Amino acid sequence: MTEAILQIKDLSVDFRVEGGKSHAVKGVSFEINPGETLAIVGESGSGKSVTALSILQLLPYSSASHPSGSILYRGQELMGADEATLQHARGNNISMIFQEPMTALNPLHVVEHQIGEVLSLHKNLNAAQARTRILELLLLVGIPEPEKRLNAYPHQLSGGQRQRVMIAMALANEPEILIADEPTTALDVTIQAQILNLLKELQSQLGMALILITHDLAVVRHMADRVLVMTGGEIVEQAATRDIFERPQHSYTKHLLAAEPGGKPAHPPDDADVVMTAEDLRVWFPIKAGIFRRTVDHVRAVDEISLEVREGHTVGVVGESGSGKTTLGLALLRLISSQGAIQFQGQAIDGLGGKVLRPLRRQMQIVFQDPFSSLSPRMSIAQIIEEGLLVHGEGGTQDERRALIARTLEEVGLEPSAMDRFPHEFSGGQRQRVAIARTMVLQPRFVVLDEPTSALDVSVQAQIVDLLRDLQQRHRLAYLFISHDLKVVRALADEVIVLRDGKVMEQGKADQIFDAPQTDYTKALMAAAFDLEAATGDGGGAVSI
Amino acid sequence: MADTFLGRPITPLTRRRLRNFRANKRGYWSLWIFLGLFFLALFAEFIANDKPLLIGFKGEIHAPVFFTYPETAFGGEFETEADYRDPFVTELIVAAKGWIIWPPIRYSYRTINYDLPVPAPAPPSGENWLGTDDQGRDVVARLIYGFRISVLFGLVLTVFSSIIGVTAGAVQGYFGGWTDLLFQRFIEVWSGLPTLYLLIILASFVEPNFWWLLGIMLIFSWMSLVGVVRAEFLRARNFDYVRAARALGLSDAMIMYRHVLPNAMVASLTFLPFILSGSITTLTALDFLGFGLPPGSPSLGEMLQQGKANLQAPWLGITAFVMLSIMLTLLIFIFEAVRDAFDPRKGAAAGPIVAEGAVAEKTA
Amino acid sequence: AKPQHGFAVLGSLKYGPDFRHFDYVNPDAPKAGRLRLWYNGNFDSLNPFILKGRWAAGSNPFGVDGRLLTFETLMTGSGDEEDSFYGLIAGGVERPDDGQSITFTLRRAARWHDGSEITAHDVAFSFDILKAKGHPAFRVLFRDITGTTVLGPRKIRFDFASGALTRDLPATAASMPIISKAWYTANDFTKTTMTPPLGSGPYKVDKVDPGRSITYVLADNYWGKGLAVNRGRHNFQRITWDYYRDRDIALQSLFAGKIDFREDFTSRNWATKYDGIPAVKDGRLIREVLPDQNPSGFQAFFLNTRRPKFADRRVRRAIGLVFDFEWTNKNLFYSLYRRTYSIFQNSDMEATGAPKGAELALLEPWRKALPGEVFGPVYRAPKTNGSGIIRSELRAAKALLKAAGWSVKNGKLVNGQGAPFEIEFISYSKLFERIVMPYVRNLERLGIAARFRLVEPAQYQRRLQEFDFDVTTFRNSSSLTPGLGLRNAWNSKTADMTGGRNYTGLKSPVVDDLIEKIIAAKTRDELRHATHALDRVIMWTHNLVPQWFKASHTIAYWDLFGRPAIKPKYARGVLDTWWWDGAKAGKLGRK
Amino acid sequence: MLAYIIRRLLLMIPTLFGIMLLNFIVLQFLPGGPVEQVIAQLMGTAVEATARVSGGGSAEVSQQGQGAGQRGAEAGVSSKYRGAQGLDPELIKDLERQFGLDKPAHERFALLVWNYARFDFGESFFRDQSVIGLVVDKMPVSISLGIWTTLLTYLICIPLGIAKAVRDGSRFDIWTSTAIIVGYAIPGFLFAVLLIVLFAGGSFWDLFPLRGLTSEGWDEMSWPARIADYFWHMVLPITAMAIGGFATLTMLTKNSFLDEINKHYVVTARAKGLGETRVLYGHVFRNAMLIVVAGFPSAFIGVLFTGSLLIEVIFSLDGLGLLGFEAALNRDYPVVMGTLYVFTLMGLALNLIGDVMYMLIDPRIDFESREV
Ligand SMILES: Nc1ncnc2c1ncn2[C@@H]1O[C@H](COP(=O)(O)OP(=O)(O)OP(=O)(O)O)[C@@H](O)[C@H]1O
Ligand SMILES: Nc1ncnc2c1ncn2[C@@H]1O[C@H](COP(=O)(O)OP(=O)(O)OP(=O)(O)O)[C@@H](O)[C@H]1O
Ligand SMILES: [Mg+2]
Ligand SMILES: [Mg+2]
Repeated sequence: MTEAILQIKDLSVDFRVEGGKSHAVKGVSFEINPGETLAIVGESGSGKSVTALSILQLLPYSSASHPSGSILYRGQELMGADEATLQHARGNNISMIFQEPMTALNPLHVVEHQIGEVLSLHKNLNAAQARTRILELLLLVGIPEPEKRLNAYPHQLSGGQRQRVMIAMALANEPEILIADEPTTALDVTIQAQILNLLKELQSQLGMALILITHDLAVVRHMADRVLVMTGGEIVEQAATRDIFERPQHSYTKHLLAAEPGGKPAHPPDDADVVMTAEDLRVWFPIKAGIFRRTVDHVRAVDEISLEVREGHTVGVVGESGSGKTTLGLALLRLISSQGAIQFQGQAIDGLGGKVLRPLRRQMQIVFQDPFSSLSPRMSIAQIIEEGLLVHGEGGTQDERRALIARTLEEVGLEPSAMDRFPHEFSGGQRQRVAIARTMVLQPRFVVLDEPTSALDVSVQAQIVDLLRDLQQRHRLAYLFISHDLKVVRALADEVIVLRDGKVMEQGKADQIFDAPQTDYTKALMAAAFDLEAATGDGGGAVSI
Repeated sequence: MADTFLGRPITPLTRRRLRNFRANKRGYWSLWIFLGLFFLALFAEFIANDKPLLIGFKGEIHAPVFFTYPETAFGGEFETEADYRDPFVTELIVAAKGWIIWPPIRYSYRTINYDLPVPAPAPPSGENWLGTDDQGRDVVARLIYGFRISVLFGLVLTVFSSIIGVTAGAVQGYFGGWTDLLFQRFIEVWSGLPTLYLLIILASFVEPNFWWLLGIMLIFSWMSLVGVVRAEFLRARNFDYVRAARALGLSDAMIMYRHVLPNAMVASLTFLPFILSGSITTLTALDFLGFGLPPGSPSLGEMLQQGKANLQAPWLGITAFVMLSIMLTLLIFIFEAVRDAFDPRKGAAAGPIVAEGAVAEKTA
Repeated sequence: AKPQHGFAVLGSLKYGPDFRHFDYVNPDAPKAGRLRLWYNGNFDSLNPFILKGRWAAGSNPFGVDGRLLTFETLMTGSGDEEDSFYGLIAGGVERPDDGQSITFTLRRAARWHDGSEITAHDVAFSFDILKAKGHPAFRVLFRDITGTTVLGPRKIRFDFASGALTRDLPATAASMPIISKAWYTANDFTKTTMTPPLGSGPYKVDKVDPGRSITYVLADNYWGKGLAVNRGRHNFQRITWDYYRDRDIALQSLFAGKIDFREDFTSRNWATKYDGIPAVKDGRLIREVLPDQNPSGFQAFFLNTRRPKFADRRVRRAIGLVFDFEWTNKNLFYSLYRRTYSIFQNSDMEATGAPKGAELALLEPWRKALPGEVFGPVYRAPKTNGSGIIRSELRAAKALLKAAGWSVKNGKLVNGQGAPFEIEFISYSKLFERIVMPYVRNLERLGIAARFRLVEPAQYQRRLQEFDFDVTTFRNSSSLTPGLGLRNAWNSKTADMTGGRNYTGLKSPVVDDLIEKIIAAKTRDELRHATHALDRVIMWTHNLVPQWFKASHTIAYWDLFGRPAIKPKYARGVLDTWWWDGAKAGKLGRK
Repeated sequence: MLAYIIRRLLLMIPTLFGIMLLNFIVLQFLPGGPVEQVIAQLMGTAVEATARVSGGGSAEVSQQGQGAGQRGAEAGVSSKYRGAQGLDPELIKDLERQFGLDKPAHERFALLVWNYARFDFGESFFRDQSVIGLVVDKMPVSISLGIWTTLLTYLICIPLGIAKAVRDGSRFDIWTSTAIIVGYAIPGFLFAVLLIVLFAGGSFWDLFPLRGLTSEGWDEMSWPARIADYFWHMVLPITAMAIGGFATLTMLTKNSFLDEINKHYVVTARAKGLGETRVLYGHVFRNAMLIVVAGFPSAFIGVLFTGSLLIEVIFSLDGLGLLGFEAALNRDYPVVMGTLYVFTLMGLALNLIGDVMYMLIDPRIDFESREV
């Protein structure tokens, strides 16, 4: 066994929070060798991201502290190291893919700049060299026509695209250690497969050590040499991958492996009332150029899509990253301007002004793909959840409301005691659940769920799926369920729409689409989803659709 | 837990903010000092006055601060209000075995010290602690009253102009489009109004007083915040949480107030103390042009102006300047604390944020 | 009448036809050096004769004592006589007995700076164009001069309007600046310019920096060098005026040695600002008080008697009583001023003692219409003990007010109808606030609701013009030979006339009569008797609360200069008669 | 965006018109006009417009009635005035005609608009110069003061603000806060006088000139000497002007940095291995600069046109601030309207530039309304 490239010993992290300290990480120790892949799995909020951030000393040290620990990179202590040492290591020797790519990118820098910066910093590439490398990287992470994206700002990219920019950035300097914190959450399976392949390739070529934080056990099984299981800030189990999957020791590990978003959609009557319809919906984003930023072309994010959602039904929306899923959801709820008729509960809502629309809003809700940026940073979780109630005059007295909030938080698996904390004090998965709680507490009729479970570990995922289904059955909710996780879609959706480049590729009953996909595109998607091995094996060409 | 504050229940969040505020020691103490000063100034009449607090005369108690007594009430000859500083009057009282309780400073803002050792402005002395101004009036007394009037003026002006300004900027930035376009033009036209001429016209009708000046200044001062607030709103309205709030069904006003505003307050919070102290010095500028408070009124501005006119009497300029600096320093520290209070990232923590502070207790 | 070398408006000339130089000059003063002065404000024109533009220092066309350095006048005054004029461009002057015209004979030698002759046509041209297109002030000045007649290339007559009061017109004509017809034919008279116009005076413009500085240099070909009136004058090779916007800063520039000379007009500056300046301490910068024998002018609080509350003389007197000048002078003015008590203060025209002789004769016919005091001892402003406590004055004032029907109710002074007594002092100058405020306090002790109101200059002007004020501070300057100006200031007719300066609204036939007597006076004695009488009558009206004066020039200068033994009585004489002392300058390190 | 700019440019016309109209109306209500000014001059009651601001040294023995139009009598010899015979009404009529005030207001306004439409701004009432000429004349001073002051403040404030944000709450933060606050609280004019007394007067050090933009012999100097001379003259006025400007901008920079410095993308930037400076200037800067930029147009306009009045007076500089102020008090209407027009136009242009800057700084910003 080679010398460990990174050794973490007895790492602890405390956060100062309301009324004391919270121990986010408690005495974690592990090490990783060159070329090795170490997967960290564990419960949402168990301290995975915090551990990862500690390695590069990137925690918010105004409230975070390390009561104990040591981080040795090639024998060099990083814990408390000076700026110069850290800067040298960061982005060059050790780089990191952040869990939430949406907020991790500088909103005012274009893609080229974001990636180019690492190159010019550590590799001293000039502009032209850097550009070639950037294009190469973008292609590697599966962004088609990368030239067109060089000048895009983060807000012009879809969630998956942003995540891929993030990955490209992290890989740019071919680091010795890559810390990938949920690197593929926003990616559809085909792209995910491509990325994982890429990582593997790099590993074999460069001997890169990979710390992979993920909740996707299939990925773990496929990628990892060793697995670390965390819960409650502690490592409860640490073993080779095969051992973990075959002989889990710790009860939590067992629980995790057993969890599986199961169940089947309830198959509500097909003639239920139509809640939401859209006809020939169209959202085109202008592409601007020149100093006067004139519109030269359009991105057809949603192009003439028609759909219908019935009471108690779930329509799953799948499709590769950037295919217009999020845009479709936003357009349906009239959160971005669109063309085409939209009807909600029989009432035409396209062209309606804010005032008329407002009372309807309670009935139609959305869980945003990126929970972090959709939560007001200066409001506490309680305030955020309470707000909808307040606006629509529900929930009774203040105390009753707080009780309701507490209940809802529990339902999504969060500690009610955390309700007075701010969004940034949570883990990615916790924030996602806050977003779900905010929506569900209103008990709407129609909900767009945009990747609601992407950041959740399997057990919590299962919990949430159960919750959603339960709510649906009790209140006859209608869902538009956007996800690239076809397992979850399968577990929930009655109907499925397959999107590509803003157009509907296929649309129909879920069973039908899952069991007998018509188009190659769909077929490839299905194949990749349910058989990761197949997708990543030799089928690399097949995925770069 | 004492979960009420001023009779209203406080949420844990408010408590957290209060604690954040308190954690900023400078701001916290500044607030207390400022409030203390202001409170004292509110009772200026009991601190610095040329009328005694109480007089016992022929078995009766007189309170000249509250009531006016003619000199004849004490056996004098004039029916006009007694000049208690006149030895004649005090002798009358003493002769009748009466007693007098004076406030600590026996000068009001317009009391002239007739008995100056040197021509006015007279330097600090045991009698006039900070000297007198060029009309022989006690600087300490004028400082106290001036502080009161200036701060009141500043506070009222700041509160109203910020409310108007922030609202206007918010509406423009949030709605954009023609609302913005037209409102902006309106502001441009409005700011083109000739302040000086309006003041001149006003002065030809009425004698400018506190309220008139306040009104006139308000007409213009609200515009100072509009630009920055508008910019902040133009940006913040694009954020996802605004969209999320809209999805919740919040009205525009609510979104602006609850979601955008708290995140677009940087400029406002920064500028507030400056607007406040600016409105105080505005009075100076007006004084220069002769449209200030009626002659004789105590204001810090007037004192500054005297400071300039009397360079040979540095105690005037220095006093005003020190007062202004202290006030501004207090205000800025207070507002820094307010900023901290609303900063979600300032948890219970205080101290540097930078990475260089990222040192942990190492347990090797 | 045969041509004379000069004339006096009243009385006779001090200097005979053959005088060699004025008494107050040093005929042998060296011509050297550079005098640096300062000026407040700004300038943008070297054409001082029109309304547009602001003229530069050294070219004030209305000064009669050599302020216009580059242009000559027909005649020039002397600094030690009240109103005598001696030939400059004009070598001779004839005044007919009827006084309806004046004829000047120009000197043969008189030349423009370009060497061409100054002719009668230039004079005629000057008059015509100044009156027609010049600054409106010329129009006012020349109103009663109907025109000129050129009698020869060097002879010209000015004709006066019949029926006009002509006593002062010869002086007006004699001190009119003469400008070149040729130059102004080539150049537009009505335009401002930065090119120095062709002049004829002792100095030429050397350098201008618009708005910032102007330098004059002695004209080496100046034709009038040898004239008796010019001997020993114009001794500085160069004179520079630097412009400062701020008076305090100008003072600093004196300290810094960037200007050489300054007259101070503020007691506070004079008393305090020079202390501790190194140059003052070691005597390089000299402070000096020069006597000033000019009438000091009359500065007072003018009570507007058009206002009913001021109609009663007792009320006015009461108000005058409580102005505590002594305290004010001591505590605000560093005791630098003296109390004014005469409208002809600081001249022999002020009344003294009790009226007698010719003076009494003038007053006698009006005995009934006049208060008794006029015939008693002369008016003197009330005097306090200076302690600031004025019980006795207040007591007296209270009695006067009571007699006039005002009494105190609830601490306020009210009349029979219960209307309160209010007084508003208006001023455009912040400076007066400190002077008036203590006065206001004294008035308040009487129960009068007094206040000081600062207004913007234009509005002040407006209100003054419309006589819309209670009390204001105003200053009437008085000349050595008072005349028409008095009418404007005190005559009944001007009490209601726009542009009139009879601000108190004085309407008294006695005053009108005495003013006419003054204007008509043929001799200085006659003039004096009438002014004495007028002084009494006006002062005893109590329409005015006299303020203060200072019969001196408070000057500060760097020790650079030599000067004649005698100072001209009626002038400061610095610019004119001092000279650059090379030795002293050398000591200060100045070239 | 082009459409937006065009819209904005077109809207300038009615805006300008509105401003002109408003001001014109206000002028009609103004007590005392140019005619009164001339009369005051003739009567000798005129006062220099800046008398109020130009120092406490004005005289207790008032100078009114001293002689026609003799202003600033301190400089020289007293004069004896022989006019003072009252005014004839004809003269007043004449003056009104001369100033064009004999026509009814609406006609005058129409004429004004017509002239302005042809870029003819007329001539000053009291100075024989076109309004444009006057403005151009005063430009060097104003531009000098404006540019250098702005430059100085921005160059100092932004790094300082950033440093303070980074060290929030440290001793450095407190001391610099105190220092800039003290600077802010010192009234500029007082500070200016103090500077002069200390560094340009005869009492202490005589290091700097106390008035003007250039020395007397500037014309004869070589270029390097000229430039040196110019800056030598600028030192004191710029110091006096800038001192008060540090506080707001520094605090603004600090606070907006504090707001950004904890955002997620900053962590990303650090993770890239960027040095602290590059993180701050390369990443946070642009995100935090929006409001600093937003305040720029008004700050610049302020410094350029009005902020410098007292400084101009104290240092005897002839700038736009003084021009506007004097014109206003002297009722020189063409100059009042003309300068207003020019200033307004510049203001409008700067506002537009500012707005365009927003879009360049933050591409998410647009000015359209949000219909959804
Ligand atoms: N800034 C903070 N202040 C306080 N608590 C924090 C902060 N950041 C994270 N935490 C807490 O630390 C714990 C660990 O968070 P971490 O982000 O490491 O979770 P995670 O394992 O990455 O979860 P997920 O899978 O949901 O991303 C969580 O309970 C979270 O609430
Ligand atoms: N504001 C915008 N301006 C320009 N293009 C945009 C904008 N928003 C989205 N797009 C583009 O529209 C397309 C669809 O984006 P959308 O966010 O709907 O994708 P998605 O299907 O949700 O993808 P993902 O699974 O990665 O989240 C993408 O190509 C994206 O680049
Ligand atoms: Mg995480
Ligand atoms: Mg999406």
